[in-house]
Amino acid sequence: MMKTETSTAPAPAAFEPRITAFVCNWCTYAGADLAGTSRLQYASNMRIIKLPCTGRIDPLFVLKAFENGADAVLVSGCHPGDCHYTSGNYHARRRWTLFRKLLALTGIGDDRLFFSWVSAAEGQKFADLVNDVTAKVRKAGPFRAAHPGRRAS
Amino acid sequence: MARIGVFICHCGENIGRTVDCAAVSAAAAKMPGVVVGVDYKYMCSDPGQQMIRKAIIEQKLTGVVVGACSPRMHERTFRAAAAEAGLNPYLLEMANLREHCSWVHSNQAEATQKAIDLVRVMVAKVRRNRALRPIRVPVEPTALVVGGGIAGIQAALDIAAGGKKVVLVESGPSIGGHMARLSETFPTLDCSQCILTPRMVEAASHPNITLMTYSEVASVEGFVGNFTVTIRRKARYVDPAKCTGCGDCFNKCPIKKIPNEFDAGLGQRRAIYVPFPQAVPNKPVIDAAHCTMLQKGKCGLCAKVCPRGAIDYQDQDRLEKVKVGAVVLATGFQLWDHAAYGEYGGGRLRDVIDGFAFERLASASGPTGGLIKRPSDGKEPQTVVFLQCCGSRDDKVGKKYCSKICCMYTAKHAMLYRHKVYEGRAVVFYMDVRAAGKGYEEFVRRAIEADGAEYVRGRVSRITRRRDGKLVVRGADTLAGRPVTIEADLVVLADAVVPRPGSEKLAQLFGVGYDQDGFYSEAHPKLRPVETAAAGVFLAGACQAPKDIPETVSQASAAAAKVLGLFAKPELEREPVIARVNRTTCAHCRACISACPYGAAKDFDIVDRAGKVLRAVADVNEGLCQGCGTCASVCRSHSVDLDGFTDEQIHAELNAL
Amino acid sequence: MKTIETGRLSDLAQALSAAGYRVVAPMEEGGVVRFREWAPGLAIAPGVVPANSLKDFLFPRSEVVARFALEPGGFSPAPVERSAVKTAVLCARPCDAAALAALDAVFNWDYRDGAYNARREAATVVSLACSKADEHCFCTSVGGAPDGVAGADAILRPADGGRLLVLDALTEKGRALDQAAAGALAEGPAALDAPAALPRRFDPEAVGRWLAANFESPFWKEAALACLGCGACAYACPVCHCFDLQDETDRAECRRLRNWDSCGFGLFTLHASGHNPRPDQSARWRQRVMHKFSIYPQKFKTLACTGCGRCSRLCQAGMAIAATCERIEALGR
Amino acid sequence: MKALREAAEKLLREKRVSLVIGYEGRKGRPAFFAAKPEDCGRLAYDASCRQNLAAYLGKPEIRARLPVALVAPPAVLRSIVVMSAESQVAPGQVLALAVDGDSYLGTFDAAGAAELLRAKYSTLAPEPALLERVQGLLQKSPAERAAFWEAEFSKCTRCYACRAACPGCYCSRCIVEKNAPQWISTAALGHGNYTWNVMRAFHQSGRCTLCGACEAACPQGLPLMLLNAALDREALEEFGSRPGYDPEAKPLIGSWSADDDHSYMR
Repeated sequence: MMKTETSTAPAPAAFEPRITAFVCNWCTYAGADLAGTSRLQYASNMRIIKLPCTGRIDPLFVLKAFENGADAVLVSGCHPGDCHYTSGNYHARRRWTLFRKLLALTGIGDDRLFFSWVSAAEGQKFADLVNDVTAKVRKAGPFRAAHPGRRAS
Repeated sequence: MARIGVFICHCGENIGRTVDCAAVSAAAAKMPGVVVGVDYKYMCSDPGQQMIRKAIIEQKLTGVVVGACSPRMHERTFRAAAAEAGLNPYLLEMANLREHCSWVHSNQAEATQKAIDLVRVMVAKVRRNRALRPIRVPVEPTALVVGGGIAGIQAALDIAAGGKKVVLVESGPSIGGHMARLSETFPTLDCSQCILTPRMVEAASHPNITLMTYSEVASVEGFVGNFTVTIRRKARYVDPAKCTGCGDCFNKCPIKKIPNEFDAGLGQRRAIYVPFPQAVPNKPVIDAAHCTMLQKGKCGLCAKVCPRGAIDYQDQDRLEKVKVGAVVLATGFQLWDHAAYGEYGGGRLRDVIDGFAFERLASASGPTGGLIKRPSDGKEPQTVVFLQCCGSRDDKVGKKYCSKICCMYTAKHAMLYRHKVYEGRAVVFYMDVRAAGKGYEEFVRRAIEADGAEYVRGRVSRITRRRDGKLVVRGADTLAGRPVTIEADLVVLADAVVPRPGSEKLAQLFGVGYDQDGFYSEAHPKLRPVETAAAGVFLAGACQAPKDIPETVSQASAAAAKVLGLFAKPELEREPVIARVNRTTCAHCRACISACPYGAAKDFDIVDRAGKVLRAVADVNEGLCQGCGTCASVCRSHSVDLDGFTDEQIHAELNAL
Repeated sequence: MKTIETGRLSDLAQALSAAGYRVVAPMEEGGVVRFREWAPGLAIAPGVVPANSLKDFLFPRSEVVARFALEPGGFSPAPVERSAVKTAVLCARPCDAAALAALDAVFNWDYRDGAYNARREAATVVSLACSKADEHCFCTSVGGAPDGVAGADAILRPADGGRLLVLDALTEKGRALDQAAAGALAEGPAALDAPAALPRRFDPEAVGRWLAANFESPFWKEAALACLGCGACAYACPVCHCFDLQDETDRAECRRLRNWDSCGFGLFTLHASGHNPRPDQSARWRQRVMHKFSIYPQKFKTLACTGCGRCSRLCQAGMAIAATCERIEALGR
Repeated sequence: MKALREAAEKLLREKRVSLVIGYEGRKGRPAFFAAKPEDCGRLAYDASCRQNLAAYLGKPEIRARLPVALVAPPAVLRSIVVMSAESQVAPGQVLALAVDGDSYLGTFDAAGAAELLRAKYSTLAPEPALLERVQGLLQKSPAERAAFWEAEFSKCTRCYACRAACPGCYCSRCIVEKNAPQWISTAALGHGNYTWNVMRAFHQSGRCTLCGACEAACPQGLPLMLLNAALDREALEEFGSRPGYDPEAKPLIGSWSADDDHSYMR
């Protein structure tokens, strides 16, 4: 990884979670934009993968994120009723209800896998969400230490 | 072999302040497939775009990543630049280093690291991008305008003037909306109906406008350029084709004591009625809930007296489909119900009224013929207390936001009252006076200085009714720092402006977002204030946020301009983000067909030369597909993929993290 | 004679492990007996033929054969660790040991497979003679025997009605192991039990002759109807050695994997064009039988089947290669 | 058994089907394919028959011989209904010789099978013992659950016997065989095994009939039914999903309701 001269980062000893977020283009991505335009400060641990709609998100994406070393995954899209594609988020919701059960059974619990509705108007909610998720994952510790879903090497 | 160019924008100081742009471009230059990695002060500026165009040509780039602001801001700009240099625009992606990074993080090392990651992800993606061609769909050059207030009327007239057809849908029996209820309008005090009614008549008579009053949107199908909207035409029980509006029916109707909504309940109407004399269309409807004929099957007087036999008690709601290419939502607002304020009488004190009631009292065409008489005993109030921010700027009981129009109409009310009751006393309680607008501040000064309205800065804590009918208003004068008690005859509350009931449901039908208060969300607060996230659906007036008349009218015209712009081309270019089916591997489980919100996924038979069906698979209709990708994620074998967000691209993005 | 009580096999394992061997032995887990790495406290279950075979420890189901680091310029080769731990396999079945000849042949044919041979040389195989056999066993039909010694470095033979096991070293490796284990072994007389009686069911040469001549026989269509095309038989087989090379990439590197593969999979022969020279399960089952009883013997002068019966024991659809051979032999008459 | 054999024989004699797929009387009850009326004497059924014969309906050689008949206990009947809801079984192409214990219940097409199931087997559910094991596992800590599955999945050799055994796994190209991109590592190790086994189970959401054939087929004895049963419970409790009772049913994943729970979403 690249390091910059101006590094004032916390001591390497401190565990800094890597969090992968899958968000829809119309609500949560825009909500994150709003957090930016409002200059709301939040933890820098999250990396966003933009998709058109939460309906596009295959559970395999989540497993791949964990496999590649994410300590937690966030899936976020439009509130029920707000989906730009009318029902993509409803389809996603049903999928996640089942999938999270499966992951819970195999040891990936609510401190690793997060779901939220964040609208384009909810910049503050997005910022709070990122901070909250980051704090929870800090507490949960590194995923790669503890799960068959991780990449061994 | 990929030849990717990475261009990092400082956005002046906006990104550069927190992100070490030089480090980011240096890191990018070392990423697999990257041949150019540079940073520059303003990438979106002409020299910046020129830098990209030049690199595309000279370095024979196969893909471009611009690390700058949000793609919602400038993706179009940069893709256009790429296209000018001969690169397919869909081979350019943006990494969001401003909204998602520099503006939200302060630690430079962390922000820079995140910026590098975001760029790496986009480089990985763009290496898998494929050249795409926009999809062309025909546009139905007819607009639907929902709401017949001044916003809807203005939008409809402007679109019609532009030579395009308009369907104007209004849920009430007449168009005109709230503006028709106003006495005079600030800051010029010209009579509301005098300026509005000609527009109403013009809208009704315009050859390009189809008026559908007493009608509502029932359902919506399709997408920008090709909506099919089902309108519910509510039963009027009066055939507008036969009715001449002579008025015999409502003059004879025996049911007389129904509070008239138009007059804020201060006046009364019959069971068959026109809401107000200047209504358009000026043809009555029967209020089924109150009509004894429709309720009990007795009476039938109106039918007897109607010279044209226009009365039809068998009339029923009808569903009518209209095909439109664009939609303007102009559903307007209503006043928040101050019953929630127990300390102000909880809505039970008859002489504590809202702004619309006062408008009707002051209106020459109102129930009192323009004389200010209080509802309880019809006496002329000698002291009137006006109370601003009633429900606004109060997130405990009311609303967080400022309703914007109250300061001005309260000043107007005080003024009108003083003009009509010379000896009367007008006291205005306010938190702040917000009079930003052409001639607005002057108008408020006039109310205070010329017309002697007493402005008291402070809140009213309690309104009680004394036995003699006086309203005792207790409050605080926060400037003088002492409690005040005023014995008033009438209190006018400037209730908060809130969206119309059912506006959420309508938004959902059109796929339009709305905020926590129910106001419709614009696509961008500054640069796309008229558009919504739903392509082809535009906003006008107070359904988006509290607005006064001039603002509403200008936004309505803006929406009309957007619609006309959309209709200027016979075909619409759509983002080529659409799903594709791999027919070789599709097992035809039909999950995608069930999942598709647009009916774009459908069965397809693979046939041999003789036309014999070999196998059935799923297929996607390009015209209908909107690119949500739900079909792709329900496909267990990943035989459905989504252009622009393919399996390969997402997989690569994840591997880059 | 050098003996050990059947119930005290873990003493032998302990002694070997103390002498620096990684010990592999059959152990029960979740109702399935499997060759696994032994650790103190684990009980050795010598009774039955384990679900997996010896080959797991010479030719693992997946291994990285090459690495490429992902660098600015592109990929560059990175080292692969070759681990060949000194290993003792206890209670291998004679049919497992017999399979080594076939594996050695193929992994040293036109190319000497480094990974395989390293593990092979580091492995000492102690087989356990069978005193009983089940309906799937048919080693005697393919040149083996319940107390066969082919491929083994040492053999344990049941004695005194199964109470004791008698150890005989057969090779240098075997004698070295014998030395290392001395502490766990007793010296004394023991009456060897009779090996399992297993009548011969078919003549592999007759089967081979018919196979070579009846490639297009309609027999195959119906013989393979039940086959669902999974890899259970091939993966359990001590001889099957087909593998697939897969390159898998993540952010850091690309790994070239060698995974087991099975001729039972449709993908096994699928061409990029979409054409598949073995279009259906009957062609794949035919390939499996021919490879074991015709093609392989012609090439390496040894059968590619040792009659362990794992494939039939594990097949969910009841496909049984011995039964198929019996029918083929009958067709040949 | 007599009734079953006679019914099968009749179907073949009247040429209503070209093949009857059942279980053979001999030890292990292997799959048996009766193409001639006289073969039917070898058919048998009892509780030891663990294979789900509907899996053969995805096999091209069998599809080439439609119409066929299957010997079908309730779980297999459900599989046939699911496959017909997913357009894998054309009406009349598959007949079920319904059996339960040692009684033969008649011959049905998919629609008839669904009626029979609704009438006689409306409450089929995973065995309580199985659900208890699921609950037991859920009561463990996430780390313990992870360790449990790490141990189990590490045994998986990726022979795909589970996939071959399952009538729901009829894809002509399984996702694990898609290599551009390769979402699921082909290595029979760590995360590859985890992702494979989790996705195999997930792809059965709202489709699994709990026949148990996958677990029975696993040479390594992986407790796959824990995953299937947990999903079945969730689908039933959250969405009232009962796969295999309605040949017109929409797929659970691929449909939605505005009332679906999302209490876990923030």
